[in-house]
Amino acid sequence: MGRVIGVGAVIGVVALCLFGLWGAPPDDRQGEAMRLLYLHVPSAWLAYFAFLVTAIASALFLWPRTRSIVWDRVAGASAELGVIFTGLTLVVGSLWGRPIWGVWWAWDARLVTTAVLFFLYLGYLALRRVPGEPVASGKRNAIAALIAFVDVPIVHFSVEWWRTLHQKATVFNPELSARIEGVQALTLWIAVLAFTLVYVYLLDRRYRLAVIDDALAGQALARAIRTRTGGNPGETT
Amino acid sequence: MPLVEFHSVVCLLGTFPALAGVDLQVEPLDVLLLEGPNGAGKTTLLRLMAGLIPPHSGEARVFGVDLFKDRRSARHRLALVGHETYCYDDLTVMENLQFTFKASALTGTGISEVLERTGLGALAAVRHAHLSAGQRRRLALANALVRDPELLLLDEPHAGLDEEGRACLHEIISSAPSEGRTVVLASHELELSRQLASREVRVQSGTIVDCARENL
Amino acid sequence: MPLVEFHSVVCLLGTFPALAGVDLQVEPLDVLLLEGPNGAGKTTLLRLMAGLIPPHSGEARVFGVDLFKDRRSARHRLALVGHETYCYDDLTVMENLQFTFKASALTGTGISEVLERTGLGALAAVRHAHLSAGQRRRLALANALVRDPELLLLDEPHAGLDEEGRACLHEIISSAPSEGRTVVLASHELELSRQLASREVRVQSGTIVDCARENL
Amino acid sequence: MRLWREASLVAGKDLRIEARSRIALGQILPFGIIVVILFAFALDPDSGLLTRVAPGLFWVTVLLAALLAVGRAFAVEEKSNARDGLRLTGLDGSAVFLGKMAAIAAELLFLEILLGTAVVILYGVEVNGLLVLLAAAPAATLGIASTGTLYGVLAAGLRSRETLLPLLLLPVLAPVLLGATRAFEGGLEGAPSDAWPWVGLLWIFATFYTAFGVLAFGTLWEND
Amino acid sequence: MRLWREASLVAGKDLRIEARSRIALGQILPFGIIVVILFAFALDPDSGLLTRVAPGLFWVTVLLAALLAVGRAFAVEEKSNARDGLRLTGLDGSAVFLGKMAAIAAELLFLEILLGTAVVILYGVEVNGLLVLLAAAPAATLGIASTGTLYGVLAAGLRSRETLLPLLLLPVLAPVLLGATRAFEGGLEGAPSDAWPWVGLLWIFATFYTAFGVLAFGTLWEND
Ligand code: HEM
Ligand SMILES: Nc1ncnc2c1ncn2[C@@H]1O[C@H](COP(=O)(O)OP(=O)(O)OP(=O)(O)O)[C@@H](O)[C@H]1O
Ligand SMILES: Nc1ncnc2c1ncn2[C@@H]1O[C@H](COP(=O)(O)OP(=O)(O)OP(=O)(O)O)[C@@H](O)[C@H]1O
Ligand SMILES: [Mg+2]
Ligand SMILES: [Mg+2]
Repeated sequence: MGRVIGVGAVIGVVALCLFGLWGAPPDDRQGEAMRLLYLHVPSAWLAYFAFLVTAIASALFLWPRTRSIVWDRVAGASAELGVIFTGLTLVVGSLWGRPIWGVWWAWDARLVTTAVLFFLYLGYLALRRVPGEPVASGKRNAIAALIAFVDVPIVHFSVEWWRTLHQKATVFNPELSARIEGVQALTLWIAVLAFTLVYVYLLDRRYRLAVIDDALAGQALARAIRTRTGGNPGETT
Repeated sequence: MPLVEFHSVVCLLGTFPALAGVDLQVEPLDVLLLEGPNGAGKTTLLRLMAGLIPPHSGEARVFGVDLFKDRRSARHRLALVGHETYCYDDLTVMENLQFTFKASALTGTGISEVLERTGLGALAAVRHAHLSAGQRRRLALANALVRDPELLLLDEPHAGLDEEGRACLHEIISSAPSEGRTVVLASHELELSRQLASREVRVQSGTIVDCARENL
Repeated sequence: MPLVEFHSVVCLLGTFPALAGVDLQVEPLDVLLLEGPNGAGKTTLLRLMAGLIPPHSGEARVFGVDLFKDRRSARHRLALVGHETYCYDDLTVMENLQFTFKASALTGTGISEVLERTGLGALAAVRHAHLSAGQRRRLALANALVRDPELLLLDEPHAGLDEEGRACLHEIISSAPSEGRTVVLASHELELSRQLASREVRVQSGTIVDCARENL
Repeated sequence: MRLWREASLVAGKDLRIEARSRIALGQILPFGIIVVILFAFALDPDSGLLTRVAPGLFWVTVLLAALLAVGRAFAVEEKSNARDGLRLTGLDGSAVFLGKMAAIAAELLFLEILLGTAVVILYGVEVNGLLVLLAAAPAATLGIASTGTLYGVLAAGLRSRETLLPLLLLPVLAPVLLGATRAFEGGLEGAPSDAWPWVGLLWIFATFYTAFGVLAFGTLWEND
Repeated sequence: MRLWREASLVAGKDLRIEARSRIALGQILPFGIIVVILFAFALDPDSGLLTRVAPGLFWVTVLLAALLAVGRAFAVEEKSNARDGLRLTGLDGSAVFLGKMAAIAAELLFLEILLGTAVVILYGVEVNGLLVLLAAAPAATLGIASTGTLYGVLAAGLRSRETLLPLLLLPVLAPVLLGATRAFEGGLEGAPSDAWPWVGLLWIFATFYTAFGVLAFGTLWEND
């Protein structure tokens, strides 16, 4: 299954390159720079999605009946990917801003809230690194993730709430009518699909890595217990 | 029903198994002495009983409450005297005791009696920050007693106490059964403690080596 | 010449006269035991000898240096084991000892020998933050010994030590005279300490009540 | 009922410690005033700029002061391990949250009044829509206090509390900072219609985080 | 000779603790970046204002980060009363001063480089006179580190260190803030002749406080 998704992801990325670089026509106003859209927008959306997954997994972890280490791992893995996608959004947006707005960065609500989102989840990942007993630290992480998620809708609606340099929602706007058409729209959807596949693939990988990490930690613990009860008065850490 | 029931309990501090499979039962009105070398896990065991740290695996019940599910609801029935006082530097001895008393939702004249018993009467108006080492130890004891616990956990209560203080402590522990209190006592003062204990177990390398020594 | 010479020394903590006129002399190679009730002023007296706090009035000399004029220059000849370890949480036992060693401008193989003597060998690579109460006490002792002081000030070194630790301590104190070390020891473990002490004085309410008890 | 009693007990204790150590009055307030002066210094005041940015600077300063106040509120619990003692009393986590939050909010409100006066005097600000300010400030304060308490306990007990706290707290409070600034700008310019939506946002934020704190604090409080 | 050996011992210890706990890198730096972002946001950026005030904001941020770093440098000494241990070793007060100061300065310089890069990118600043900046920054850093260490020890051991420190430190550092800001403004505008006198002032300040620290620290360090 993981392999299938991996192959799909590779195909998606190749298709995205073909369409993004040659298939889709340049924009009337922005010219070639507009092609950055096919990286910028899907990475932003996947960042949202990754954080949503983190939030849902965290809620499931907090809910006693569904509590399972699985959800903590998913939350962590997804948040890492979310941070990467947010970082990509920032970098690509910044690269895009240079030709279009003439600056790398502007103090625009969308940009700032996105940067805040980035740091918020960096903080969350820093918190996750603090060691602790699994359930206890899992709950702590989950609460931090739920708090952090509040920023996601703020990022999305920032263009509606503030007067921004950044353009308003073209696809998921309040009227829910997309203002992008033709090959450009098709390319965008291909991009979104490719990014989603990449996300799912990496999530799966990262999750397995977490499982292996935990198994290793379990083995290390068993060894530690053996050395401890083996009459070794000191400790080995 | 035993007050404390531990079966192969493992407890981690960081990644270190400070308790590596502990089996222990404490029956009501026991005075149990925990002895063992430095770093054996006595403090960890007491903090675990008090619900301050979570167990990692095994079975752990205090007052019949499973510590894996709920580390809070048994707490109002027990008190812990740890290595530190759990008091606020800027409050006086009296204010600290009053806060504990009210926070435990108690009423009555418990405080003055406890001050008497721990020999802190003269220090009621002194701020915690100004107390000497032994005075702090007494305050830690008072702060536990004021809650009138059914289970009293004492972690090296002798350390730093003068003779008078030890006498107070002796009185408190020896009258515990008649007051309906169960005591678990970790101590390196074996001569003094053995006089008081009804049972003694040895903690070593995170496990319990039962000496099955029974007093009385 | 006595190593420590105090004449009617008064020492204030805040506005409280923790020492209210102390007369005391410590001769070279003495093992002096300070005993007395909690809050008597033993800790204050030891910290004063180490030059950590200033005297208020009277006459105070350590190694012949007047503490009113200079509290620093006698320090490299003495070491204090206080209630706390004086160590850094993020450094290991070994690193902490090495720092003290180098900061005291010493060279040689002192550290491994001291680790041996205090039974800390197995813990050399453990961070200070992770030590248990008794392990910290040993580290505090090691941290003082590593400086190879002529005058060793011990503030309740027994507290929290297990039997093995007490044996180490016993060995260290009893071999002090032969190593050219003078010891001042404040302790509530009177039985253990009296075996070691060559002289004993009682501290009470900030003054010294000399018992003039001479061992040996 | 019990919740209120316990919360007021905790708040009372914190305020008594504060009254005795005089940290907020004696140190955080002067800190705030110095920061306000430094800003003025750094911004080179000749251009009438200061009046324009006064609301933003005021709230940034409040935020920095809040960091100190929250840090202090949890430093108090760390000394002598008082936190463990508090947990042992069996107090409800929600009560501890509400109590500590109330104490911090009280200190901050007090601070804002004095700091606000200082800003008005130093930056030469004219106050027009006082009503908006009076509606916005408590909401922002509650928002800051509730998130501060929540994150304070998240970071508490961790060795690096002092420095981790700002890192966690500031991003979450960005909306409060923005809302409060805009509300104050509207209020000062006498254009309350611009300001009221922001006041609403601030109250929503405060309510949300307080409720969330009441629910979540217990869990965090118990963790090691 | 001995002074340098001892100072480097102290600096080495502090940097090793820092390397192990990763406070400066992992937390103070993100804190600084967040403050930079918050400032920009609070100042409502559409007017090209930011580029103008960037030097001031940069240095205010460095100052706030320095407060954290100094606080941390002395918090380390407070735990387990390590400060008394350090005094007992008989280390020279001047050596302790130089060592701690060097460690703080090293951390701050590192921070300034990263933070400066962030400001250049985020505020869209154009750097013209790099030489001036390179001359001004170390001077300002040494000034901040030396006064920080000096006041850090003044506040250390007092119960309320965390909150007292900013109060003591910020007023003294106002000249540094002013000088560094003006020097950077000059440097950025490519008008170095305006900037050099300020750079000189910074170096004078740094030299003065370092010398003063070396002389005075011993006394402060010994007091209780
Ligand atoms: C650092 C700079 C930038 C950042 C942080 C940023 C951030 C974002 C984010 C987070 C989204 C997702 C919005 C949502 O769907 O809720 C987004 C979408 C978008 N961005 Fe940017 N952006 C940046 C620069 C730019 C530039 C320079 C342009 C083009 C001129 C641009 C054009 C777009 C477009 C067209 C969308 C899709 C809008 C929609 O369909 O809703 N962005 N950006
Ligand atoms: N975070 C940690 N990482 C690794 N080891 C730890 C950690 N915390 C504690 N330890 C170790 O776990 C053990 C815990 O000991 P504990 O404090 O329970 O001992 P104790 O029996 O109370 O000893 P003492 O008699 O000295 O008080 C010690 O050996 C200590 O070194
Ligand atoms: N700042 C202060 N203000 C008032 N009194 C103080 C202050 N600091 C300490 N004290 C008092 O001074 C005395 C100092 O006692 P010290 O710590 O020297 O006693 P000790 O003999 O070591 O006692 P213990 O055996 O309990 O360790 C105590 O009675 C304490 O209450
Ligand atoms: Mg212990
Ligand atoms: Mg003492």
